[in-house]
Amino acid sequence: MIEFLIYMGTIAGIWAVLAISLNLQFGITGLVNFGQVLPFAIGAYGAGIATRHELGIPAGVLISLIAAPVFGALVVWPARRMAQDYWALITLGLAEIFRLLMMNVPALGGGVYGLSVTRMPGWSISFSLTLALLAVAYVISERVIRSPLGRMLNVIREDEILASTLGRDPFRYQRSIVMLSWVLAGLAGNLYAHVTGYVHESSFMVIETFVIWTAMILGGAGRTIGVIAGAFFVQALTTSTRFIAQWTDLPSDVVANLRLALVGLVLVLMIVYRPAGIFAERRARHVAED
Amino acid sequence: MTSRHTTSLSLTDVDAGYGKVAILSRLSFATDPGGILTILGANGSGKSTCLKALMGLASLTGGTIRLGDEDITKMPVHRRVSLGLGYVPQVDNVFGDLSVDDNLRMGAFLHPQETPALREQALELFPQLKPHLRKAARLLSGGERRMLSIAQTLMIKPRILLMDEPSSDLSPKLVEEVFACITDLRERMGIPVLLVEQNVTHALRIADRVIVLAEGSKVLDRPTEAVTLDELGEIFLGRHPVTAQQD
Amino acid sequence: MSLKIKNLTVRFGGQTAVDDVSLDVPAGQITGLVGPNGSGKSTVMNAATGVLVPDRGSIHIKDKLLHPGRPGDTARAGLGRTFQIPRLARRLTVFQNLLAGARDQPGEQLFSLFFRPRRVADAERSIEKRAHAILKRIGLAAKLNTLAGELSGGQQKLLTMGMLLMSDCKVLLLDEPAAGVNPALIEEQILLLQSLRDEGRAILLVEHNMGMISRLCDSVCVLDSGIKIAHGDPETVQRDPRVIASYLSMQPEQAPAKSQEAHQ
Amino acid sequence: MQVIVNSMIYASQIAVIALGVSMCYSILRFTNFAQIQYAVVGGYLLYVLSALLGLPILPAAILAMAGTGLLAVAIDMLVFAKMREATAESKMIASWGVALFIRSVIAAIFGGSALYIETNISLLPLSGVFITSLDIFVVLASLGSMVVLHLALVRTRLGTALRAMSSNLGLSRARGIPTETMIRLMWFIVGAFAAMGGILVALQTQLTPNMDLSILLPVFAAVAIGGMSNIFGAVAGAFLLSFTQNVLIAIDFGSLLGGNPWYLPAQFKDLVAVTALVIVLMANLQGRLARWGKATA
Amino acid sequence: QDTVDIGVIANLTGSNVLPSVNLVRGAEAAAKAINADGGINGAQINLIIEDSEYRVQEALNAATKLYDVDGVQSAIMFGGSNLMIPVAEMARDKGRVLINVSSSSPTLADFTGTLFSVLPLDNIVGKALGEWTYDRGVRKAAFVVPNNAFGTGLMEAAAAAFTAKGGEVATKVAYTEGQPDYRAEVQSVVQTGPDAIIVTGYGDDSHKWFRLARTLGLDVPWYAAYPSILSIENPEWMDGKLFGIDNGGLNQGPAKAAVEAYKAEHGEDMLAHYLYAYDAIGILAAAMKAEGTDAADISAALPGVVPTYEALTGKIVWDEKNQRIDPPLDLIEYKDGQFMSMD
Ligand SMILES: Nc1ncnc2c1ncn2[C@@H]1O[C@H](COP(=O)(O)OP(=O)(O)OP(=O)(O)O)[C@@H](O)[C@H]1O
Ligand SMILES: Nc1ncnc2c1ncn2[C@@H]1O[C@H](COP(=O)(O)OP(=O)(O)OP(=O)(O)O)[C@@H](O)[C@H]1O
Ligand SMILES: CC(C)C[C@H](N)C(=O)O
Ligand SMILES: [Mg+2]
Ligand SMILES: [Mg+2]
Repeated sequence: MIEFLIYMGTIAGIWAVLAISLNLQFGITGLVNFGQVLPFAIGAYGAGIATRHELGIPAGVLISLIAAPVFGALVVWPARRMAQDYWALITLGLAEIFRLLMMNVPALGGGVYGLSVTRMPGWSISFSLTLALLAVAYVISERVIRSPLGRMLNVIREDEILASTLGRDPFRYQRSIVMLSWVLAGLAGNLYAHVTGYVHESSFMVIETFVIWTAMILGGAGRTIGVIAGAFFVQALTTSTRFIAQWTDLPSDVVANLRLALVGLVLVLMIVYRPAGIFAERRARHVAED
Repeated sequence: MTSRHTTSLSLTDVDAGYGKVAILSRLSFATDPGGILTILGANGSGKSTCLKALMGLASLTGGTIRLGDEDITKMPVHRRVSLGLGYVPQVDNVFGDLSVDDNLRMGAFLHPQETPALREQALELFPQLKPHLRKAARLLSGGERRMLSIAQTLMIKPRILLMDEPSSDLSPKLVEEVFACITDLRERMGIPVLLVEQNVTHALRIADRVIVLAEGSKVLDRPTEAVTLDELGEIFLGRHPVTAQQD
Repeated sequence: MSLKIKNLTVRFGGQTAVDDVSLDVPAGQITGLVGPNGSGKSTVMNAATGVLVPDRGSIHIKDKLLHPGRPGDTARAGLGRTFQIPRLARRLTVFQNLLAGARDQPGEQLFSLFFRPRRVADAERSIEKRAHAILKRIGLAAKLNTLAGELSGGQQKLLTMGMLLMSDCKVLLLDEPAAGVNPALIEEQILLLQSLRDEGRAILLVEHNMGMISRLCDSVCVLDSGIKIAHGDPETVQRDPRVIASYLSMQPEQAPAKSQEAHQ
Repeated sequence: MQVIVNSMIYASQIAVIALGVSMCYSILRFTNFAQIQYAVVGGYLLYVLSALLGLPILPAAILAMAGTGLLAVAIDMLVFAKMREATAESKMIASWGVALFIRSVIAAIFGGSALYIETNISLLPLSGVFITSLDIFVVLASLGSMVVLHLALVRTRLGTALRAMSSNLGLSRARGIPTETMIRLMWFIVGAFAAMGGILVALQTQLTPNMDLSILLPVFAAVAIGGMSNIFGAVAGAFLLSFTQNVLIAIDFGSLLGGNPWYLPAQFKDLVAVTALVIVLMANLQGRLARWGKATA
Repeated sequence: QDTVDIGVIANLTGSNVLPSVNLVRGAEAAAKAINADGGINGAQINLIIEDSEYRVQEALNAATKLYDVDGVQSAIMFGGSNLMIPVAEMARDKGRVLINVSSSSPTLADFTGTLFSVLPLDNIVGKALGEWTYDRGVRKAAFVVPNNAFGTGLMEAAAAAFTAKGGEVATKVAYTEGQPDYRAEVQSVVQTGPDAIIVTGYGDDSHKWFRLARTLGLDVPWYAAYPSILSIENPEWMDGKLFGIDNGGLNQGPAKAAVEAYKAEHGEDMLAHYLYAYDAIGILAAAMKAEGTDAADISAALPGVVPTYEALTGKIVWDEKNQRIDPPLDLIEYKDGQFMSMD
């Protein structure tokens, strides 16, 4: 059981890093990214490609570390001239393009057979590494949110024209936050590949992006602690329902569907009763001067 | 001219605000039938909130609102409108994504049959809007928006008018016209007006009665004849402690 | 620093909103811009600040030509403005909005944020100090932790003014700063603008409050349907029959008086 | 020619659903994933009414549309009405949850595998072009419904009121528009339209509980290309998307370039389509399409 | 100890649900038969069934739950290679047994000792299919498969065998699974004018293919790997047009009885996955009876018990990596609404 919990913690932790990364883009800066799975996939394939060419784990990490923000800088480019709704669809599209490329060009990502990756020996190591990455992500995220940078990103989220009449170039801010958060997501992807020992395009479908979104919104967009809680909540919800499902006597496929129905129901109830998330964004407080 | 309507809008001990934030506390007053009542007060004193509460657009936590004999405290907004409450909001006062023409049509939503006639009347009052009929309202200039909003409200065929700073953003010439129109409505049809204004001199010129709000409470309520500018200045500048000066 | 607008023309579809307008906004002076509703005042301001790309004409600050359509560049060149319909970060507090108004903050750079925390903290402290001072001047001291979106209409106007003050810009463009602001605070605004002028800033003021225009402006430019119809000192302009006909209409004294005694 | 026919057919199927998504977006300002699930519900209702209860297709389809419309209204009352003030993203996630719930319930009732609705299809005797009577029906039905919806939205007072609500909800109440009733009405229309799309897809292909996931991308792509809240744009987008997909794998690039026949491998179809979508978005074509939509309206 | 837990991982939701449902039913039938027969040295088999949602992450969650929480020593799994490989990695690390009842990626041969396959990897069937199709007189064939490891692996093997004999490949279509419409793909096959189509794929998609082929007038024979997993769209149209290679023995003996019993009980045709799952549970039980119920015991016993096990899918022969080779193959034709052996 304890191993199981450690494993669940590892996965939730990785998802939490992704949610933090998404939160920096959306919750703080207002960039609607529907392709958050892209930096994750880039990171994972970084590990896969390194293993395939026998470059070693550090080289793989380096690939992810560099490739993710570079892609980020390219992907954010269209945001310069475009309403947020469109950027959302562009990121969604680019994530799909990347996945379909990996699927259909075996020379790149192993095609439909995927790539094997050196697997981490034992859950406790992957768990510790995950916690370390999560801690780094937490610190970075908090530092950004509680700084003048975070404040200006918030202004950009509210009104880009306002930000530019205040003398800022919103695009430069968006670019640097995308690059920063994609580094985090890329590292999470790399770690994930080493945890599962295998990368395959089917792990990076659009639906995974929605898992990350759900975690962020459910936990409370805008707050680091909130999105971490959201990630753990979602993971707990999807796995705990497996235990509930075991108690019934119905045919197994009906049970499996009812389990997902329950997940959907809980999700809806949570969001209806806490639309701002488990931990809603807090407003900054300053003390009055007298 | 005699007033054909004797409608009066009254608040009794109203507490209102936004969600859990309380803004107005135990506010009571009533409009005189066929009279112009102006509400003055510093920025943030609760004037707009008061109008919103009357319309059902703010949350009411206590007190009652009556229109004539009818208790409308819990009535949904659109029903109040059909009873004749016409409201010109201070901000967000047009349908930005709709064309000016569609905005006007929506003003007459409750009177589909009379839409063309009402639209003609509105455009007569504000001919400046004519060249912009096909333009999305969000592209209008500040003053043009205000005109559109007032026009829209008049198309409701209100039996009582709630106007939140109708004169701001308007040129001096248009301010005169709008105020003339307000007095005219009152004279011709006996429509009572509740007027929120920062333009104190103008407001006092047409109002029959003045109410001053401070921090959500009524601090003065008198016929216009009994109010002096100096006294108002003092209240606005906060030079003397704000005490309840009921008459 | 001064602002020069040369031969500005802006068209929206078939409508010429601004028609070949040139305007000087010299340093140390307040220049008024008035005209009927829809005459193109805000449009001049939008073109000058790069929010809008003009069809013709050029904008110069201190004789340097600005690129059209780049509000960021314009703002960095030292130009600050307010909007007629206030633009604010609605889900940020009043105080945060003010802080965001300040320019060139080291804490906005990722590098200094993580590697020069001391510098960031120092800068932040001095900005906060200025913000507190400004907060008092605009009468919002009690509202510092209120969300900007939850301010009343007039308070939002005041806050945008405050943000502009935080920016410490040399050229200020104000679009109807007094609309919706209560008389007492208008007095305060007048004093404020006077002191800004005396510091040598160039100010362009769009306002329908003629009292304010008369008291503040060194010169006034009048637009009608996008065309400049008069230019001169406030008194002359207000006596110009064309201005009276299109903009001022009857003088207050001639207005049908009801309860005249109220404002004696 | 065949390519155009194919594109038309596929486009009509997704356009009807895309229409609902864009209507929902333009009025309630959020991306409603449940919308596509309503299409699936419509398909299953048709299955129940026609295949199980033996009703003729046409009345069954009308009943299925009405039923789905009512379901959409019910879900609004249970879920979305409680979160009118919430952010668009919260509503989006809620709609995701709703979709997951409905999908799973359908699967629990009907099983996860495909169901088929039998129709009498005949190949029309046209030389060189393959087209069936069902294809003609599908194209006409979707075109017809789009025109009706468009007229209803643009030419009527209720349509304008719906647009007014999306622009400024508070003000529309203050103008006497009964907003809650109107929203219900909109959900009914939108649900019924989704059902129509689902029915067309079901007649042409098959029903599976998770078919929403596979039509999700083309539907959103169509909506995006056409401009999120422009109804005819969505239709134009659907056509453009389906045309790109079909043309690209039908062109004999090899012969064109003077070599052996060479076609783009089918597995690149999606890749190419998504790439085209992204390019279109980046080239800001959606604005142009939207205008085109207005001009032809 | 009176029960023995065995895990079953299948995608009961998501796409391709029907094969999984068959698989679960096969496993349940096997467990029931063994339990009725006295169980495993007295202990009853208890199946714990987990859903993989056809998603990698959920498959991993399911497997971790089975191995770590329920403590199963062995599990059988249905899923594409993309789901199977990470689970196989996990099983190897934990030293537990995993029986592959569906995947075909060659990588699966790398988990010797923890991963055992009860079905032949698809290169074997593919090769036989390609050769047979040529022998039946087809000279120009179009290939239509789902774009996954199973489909493309099979296609490559079949195409290589077919061209080696001198056949011409008209076109190769690897379509995305679960699309609502394959009109464009079918059209592109029509354009190349093949003599026959070499095909594989799951029921829902094949149904759409057949229907479109019929309405668009594509009138050539189909040669399928595992025809029994396809879903026939229109029996009259298909009559005499579908041939294929399937597992030996489906039409006789115990397998035939199972097929008929299944039809009687569930009112629909059985898919081969039922039989593979049945066999998977069968060999696990045999191994446990022989050596014991620990993973190590099972792993050690399996290669020994398999050669003598009476499988529904014909005799099981493993290579040194515990992958199935030399499967008995049946040549099948679809006639009068059913699949018939052609010998
Ligand atoms: N983006 C736009 N698109 C189309 N027309 C516009 C746009 N912006 C302004 N206009 C039109 O240009 C004219 C000038 O507008 P502008 O906002 O400059 O007026 P203004 O002088 O500021 O008026 P006010 O005193 O009412 O604020 C108006 O008729 C307005 O409708
Ligand atoms: N949406 C809101 N949520 C919370 N508080 C609000 C909201 N709108 C206004 N307030 C607060 O309510 C108080 C009264 O606002 P109101 O708009 O009624 O003022 P007002 O008298 O109309 O001022 P002004 O003259 O500036 O328009 C203000 O302190 C303001 O901060
Ligand atoms: C036909 C089946 C028994 C095997 C096939 N490889 C599958 O994945 O389903
Ligand atoms: Mg107000
Ligand atoms: Mg203006």
